Amino acid sequence: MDTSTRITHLKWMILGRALDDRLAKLKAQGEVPGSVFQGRGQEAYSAAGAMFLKRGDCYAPLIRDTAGRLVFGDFPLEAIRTHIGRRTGRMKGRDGNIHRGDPDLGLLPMISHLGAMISVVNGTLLAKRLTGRLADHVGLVSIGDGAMNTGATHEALNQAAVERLPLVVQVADNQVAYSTFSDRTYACRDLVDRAVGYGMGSLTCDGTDADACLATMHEAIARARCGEGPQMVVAKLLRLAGHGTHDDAAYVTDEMKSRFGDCLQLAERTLKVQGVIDESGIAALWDEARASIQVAVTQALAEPIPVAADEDWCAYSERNLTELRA
Amino acid sequence: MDTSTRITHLKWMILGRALDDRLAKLKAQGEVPGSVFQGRGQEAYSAAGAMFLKRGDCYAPLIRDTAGRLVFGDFPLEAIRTHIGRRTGRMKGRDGNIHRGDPDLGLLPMISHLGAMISVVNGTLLAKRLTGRLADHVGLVSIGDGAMNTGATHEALNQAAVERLPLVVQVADNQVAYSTFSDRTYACRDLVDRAVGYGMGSLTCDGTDADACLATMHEAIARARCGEGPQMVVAKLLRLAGHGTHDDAAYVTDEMKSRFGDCLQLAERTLKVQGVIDESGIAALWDEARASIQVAVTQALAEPIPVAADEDWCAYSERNLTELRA
Amino acid sequence: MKYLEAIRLALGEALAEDPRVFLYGQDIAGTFGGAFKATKGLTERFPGRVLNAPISEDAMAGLAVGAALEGARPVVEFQFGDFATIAFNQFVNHAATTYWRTGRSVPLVARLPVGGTPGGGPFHCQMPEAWLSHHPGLVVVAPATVADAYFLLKDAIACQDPVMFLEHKYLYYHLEADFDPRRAEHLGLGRAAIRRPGTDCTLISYSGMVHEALKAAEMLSQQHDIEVEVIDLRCLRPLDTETILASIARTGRCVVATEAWPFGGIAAEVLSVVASQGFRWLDAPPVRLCAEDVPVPFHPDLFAAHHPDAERIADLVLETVRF
Amino acid sequence: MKYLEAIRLALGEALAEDPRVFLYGQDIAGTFGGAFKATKGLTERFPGRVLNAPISEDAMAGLAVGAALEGARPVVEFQFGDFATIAFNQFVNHAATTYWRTGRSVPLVARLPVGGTPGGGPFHCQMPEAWLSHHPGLVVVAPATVADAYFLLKDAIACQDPVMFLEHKYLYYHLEADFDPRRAEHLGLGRAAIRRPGTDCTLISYSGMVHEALKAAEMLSQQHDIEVEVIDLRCLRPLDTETILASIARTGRCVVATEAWPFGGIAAEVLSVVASQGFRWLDAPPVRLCAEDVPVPFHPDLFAAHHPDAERIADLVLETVRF
Ligand SMILES: Cc1ncc(C[n+]2csc(CCOP(=O)(O)OP(=O)(O)O)c2C)c(N)n1
Ligand SMILES: Cc1ncc(C[n+]2csc(CCOP(=O)(O)OP(=O)(O)O)c2C)c(N)n1
Ligand SMILES: [Mg+2]
Ligand SMILES: [Mg+2]
Repeated sequence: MDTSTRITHLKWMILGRALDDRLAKLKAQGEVPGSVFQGRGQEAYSAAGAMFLKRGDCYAPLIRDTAGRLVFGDFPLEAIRTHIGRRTGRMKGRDGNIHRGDPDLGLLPMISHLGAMISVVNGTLLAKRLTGRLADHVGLVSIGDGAMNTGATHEALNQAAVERLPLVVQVADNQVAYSTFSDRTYACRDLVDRAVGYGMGSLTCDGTDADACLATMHEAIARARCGEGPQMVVAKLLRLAGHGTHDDAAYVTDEMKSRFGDCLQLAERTLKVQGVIDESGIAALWDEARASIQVAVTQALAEPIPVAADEDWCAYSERNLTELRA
Repeated sequence: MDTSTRITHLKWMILGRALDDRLAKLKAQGEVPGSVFQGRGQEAYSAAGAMFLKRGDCYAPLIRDTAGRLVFGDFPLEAIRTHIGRRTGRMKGRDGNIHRGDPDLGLLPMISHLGAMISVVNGTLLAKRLTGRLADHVGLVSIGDGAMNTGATHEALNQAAVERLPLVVQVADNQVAYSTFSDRTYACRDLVDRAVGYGMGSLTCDGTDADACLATMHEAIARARCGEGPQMVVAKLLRLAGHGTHDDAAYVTDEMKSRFGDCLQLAERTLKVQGVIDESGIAALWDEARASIQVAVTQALAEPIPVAADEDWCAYSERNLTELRA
Repeated sequence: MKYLEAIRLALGEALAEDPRVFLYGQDIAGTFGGAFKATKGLTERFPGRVLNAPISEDAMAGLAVGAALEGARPVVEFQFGDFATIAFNQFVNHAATTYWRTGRSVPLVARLPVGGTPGGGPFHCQMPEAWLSHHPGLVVVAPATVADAYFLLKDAIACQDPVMFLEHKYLYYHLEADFDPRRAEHLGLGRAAIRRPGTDCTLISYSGMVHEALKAAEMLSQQHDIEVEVIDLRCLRPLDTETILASIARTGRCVVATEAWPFGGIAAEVLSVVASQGFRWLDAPPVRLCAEDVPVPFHPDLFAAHHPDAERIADLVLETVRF
Repeated sequence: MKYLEAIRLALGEALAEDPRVFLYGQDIAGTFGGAFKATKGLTERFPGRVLNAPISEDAMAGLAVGAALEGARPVVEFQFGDFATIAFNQFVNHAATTYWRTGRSVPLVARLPVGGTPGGGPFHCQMPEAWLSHHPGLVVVAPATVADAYFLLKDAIACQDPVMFLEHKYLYYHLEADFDPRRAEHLGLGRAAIRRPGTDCTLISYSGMVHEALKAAEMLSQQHDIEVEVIDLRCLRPLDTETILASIARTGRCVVATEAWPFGGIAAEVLSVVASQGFRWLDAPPVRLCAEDVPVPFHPDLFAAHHPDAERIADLVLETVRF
């Protein structure tokens, strides 16, 4: 990858990490009503996927994709608003934290049921194809090792393969599903072994190696764009945080920790060693990230909360349908 | 396989075919209220699986397993009763046709939702293991090419692999799911390519070749019995009937028909050519099968139908729970 | 025209009128045209817009959500409504919540063949409306007539919100009516219809059971001079409580007859509305007649006893009128 | 003892008393002991009998059906009741139908953490009882007290039929009571409890909402001299209509308060029973107060407005009493 892509990648990783850290702090400060989930250790992989998307593509991130979301068009203010439940922003305090999204942007707002987003991405792609707007657009969907075992995931991956949709499924095998280790989650050698069973292309990479993530996601998305059908990418890495901030992850063993580095520290070191950026350049990225987040925090905290009396408590968009209710 | 096993296999195939034919005739005669599904063309494979089961094993057949069911302990009278809805027999006219089963025997009564039986077989195996009764018992479950794509199937196959249960999943890839050809059902080269993604052992065979079916199912079940974990067997064959008797299967092309023989005709020919059995021996098997079925038909038709006034219309087994209902 | 033909007509017109519409479901494409033949002939007329789905109900529903978000108008056929259990999550947690959570509508239609036929048994006869209508956000429609099969399906496809469209399997071939779509009158989505006016009792039903209700009303009129007002709900969610309550205000009595199980079903919802909002008008207890509270039986005799019929409906109305 | 501790105690005792019992669910094993810690310490005490499941709710439920058929007593934990949508099919079409279809019982227990907590949002706060109780065959239980959390869970595990055991997440840590299992009295499965006797109005609820109902009753007694009879349903399916109707016969008035959505919910079922079978005793319309009819909101202020509380319950009772 060229230097500017690598530096941009680092910038997004840093912004993702800084935002997650700030959200955790807001949680500790009592500002966040719900949970805070972090992508710590997964920023390189997450950001790399979204970096090769373009306007008109569709992206369905999950709980560890703060970085990827930011790349695709989410921004710190929206992330913070949604966590602290302001009525500004897309979700208006009705839904929170990682459920945010913007369908107009192609950024799908996830539901919690794991695996449910994949077939929805399929639907956006099929609709584009049927109405002649597919061109070389793709859909990218994120999934964890645990969620690979839901029925929804299976049905959707097979569906994408049968329809030969330009779907890229980005699997983050981070060794755990909440507290459950992979050996209680799947019994195959590597989750990438599932690709052949769907008739999908496949790629793997070291999820802690930023350059490998960039190259691999670039390749996968390029393949999907040029009509090679759905692609599965599997990266191994380690979740470097609790499942949420409420979880101390005491179950993660030292042995596991010894096997995986922090993608962000590794990337900073590599880029420094290679002379791509120096210490002060990195410090500037951090300062910039923190500063922009601080601005967003200040603004978000000042924004109004939702007011129950203003709600019309109606789940239908066709208002005429509800007028009949007595 | 030894001669007697091969002849026994042929006997069950013939009984299965004859029973299916008789059920279709009963349907044409207006005796069967619901649908009749047939295993025509799949008898060799179906019977072969059940032949290597023993008392205490668990078997979950599907709609094309008339032959396998008979091997495992279903009998023509029960099959006919259930189709024509007599109150005798296990289902008492409450449920019909291929939904019959006998949990006391380990013969699970299927529900219609495809894929739902696999995790249930897992449950019987796990329960046996936890209570120290597993020994070398196995579970055998039947599934079609279409049903391989349900979420239920995926979750259950992965579950069996994670628990390393002695499950054998017998996949009949009969080229169609109702009217839908395999290319709209899956996109992998062969469904057996899914085994590696679960971390299961796998085997394939020509589902029209009786001897191959015997050898392959024998091997798969032996592996499961001796602790090698779950096994997937995939056979290619063709459904030689409509989806049910209501379906003329006009969509099945001549090309498809030209690629697959009738397992039963093939078996008869092979055994004759090899001198294992002669024409009259085969005729005797058919006569015996038809005679036993005729006895069963006569008896079943004479049996009483359910009487609505005798029903207590209660879905709970704990009767005290319902006494409270006003 | 038969009920099934009205559905096919509506699908064909929707495909012709709106390029955003496409059909997706098991075995619906090609010359086969679906388990019940609702889409027969449509693949030839609209190539590439009638697609066979794998046996993957969750993914079928999910795909429809995504396509709807992308501006298409997906119409998904389930082979039997009983299999919508597999898609339950996508329907109630995804399709139903997206508008409220994000402000974006999800205009999809799921066509569900429902209801009992003798010999269908426990897994091919169910009525899924109770569990599709509890969560807020889904429109649930259940046409009882040929005209409604046509008009309500067109309305459903035009609706911005996700619609569960319940087609009664028994009516597919057994219900036939003279019907000219350009002439027939039609009530919109969300409105109940008074199928027969009356003054002595309000009898509420929907889907296949409407025809038993009408038979019961005719019997009562002939044999007992009792004039029953028969309401066909048409749309179960939202419920047209206005029409229901106005009728109760006139008759003072209410019987609800459905083919579904009683517990927490549409009948329970109607009775609650009637009891809580129509109490002052009631001259007798509002009551329901539903299916027996066990799975749908296979044998036709048990099936017949399991389902309400005109006679038993008439008995209950009589009891209510004589209260 | 806390509500959660009562559940843990019951699980531990069941494991100790009956070798057929085992636990299966996501993240329940080891030192972690489950998302809510209900199984903490049990793996150490009962090695091999507390098993982590993959994220596969359908297969979790299916495995329980099979294990129950094989003579075991599976207790399956769902991480959130909201995810039981994925297992819906195995519950209602497999667990619930097997006894009626085959004569073989399916004694499984599914533990479902349900109900709202501020900030939980649309997918971690739902009440699933409406769609788990419509199909015949499941027992649905919703303990509101520490003693019931213990006794009903023991009863559920002993029950021959499949039991959906709804544990209120908010009560896990917020409800605490002096409780000695050897001394406490206990009503069996299927019976409602009168938590506070009264003569002016019957107020019916279950699960977390019972505590708001009791608060409302206290307020009404103090401020208005109105004595409300508070019924805790405990068991939603089957419903103890006897206790409900006997109370209505005494008070002549009925209010139902639940945390669930209104349409076709338990409140609708209770109102139908009361209206159809208790009509002669009613002096006022029987009414319900349920959650607002949209997904459960994330923000605590919206959440508070979405859920009924003691004040609003009291207002509705007052209106009913003054009718
Ligand atoms: C269907 C379903 N079941 C359970 C959960 C609860 N849950 C939320 S995250 C999680 C673990 C997910 O693990 P994985 O897919 O590996 O993603 P990771 O958290 O490791 O990124 C679980 C069990 C859920 N959201 N959906
Ligand atoms: C979940 C579900 N969806 C749809 C159906 C309706 N259905 C019954 S059999 C069948 C085709 C099955 O195809 P396959 O699995 O290949 O088995 P085969 O009939 O070829 O033996 C379908 C779609 C069903 N039973 N279950
Ligand atoms: Mg993980
Ligand atoms: Mg097939």
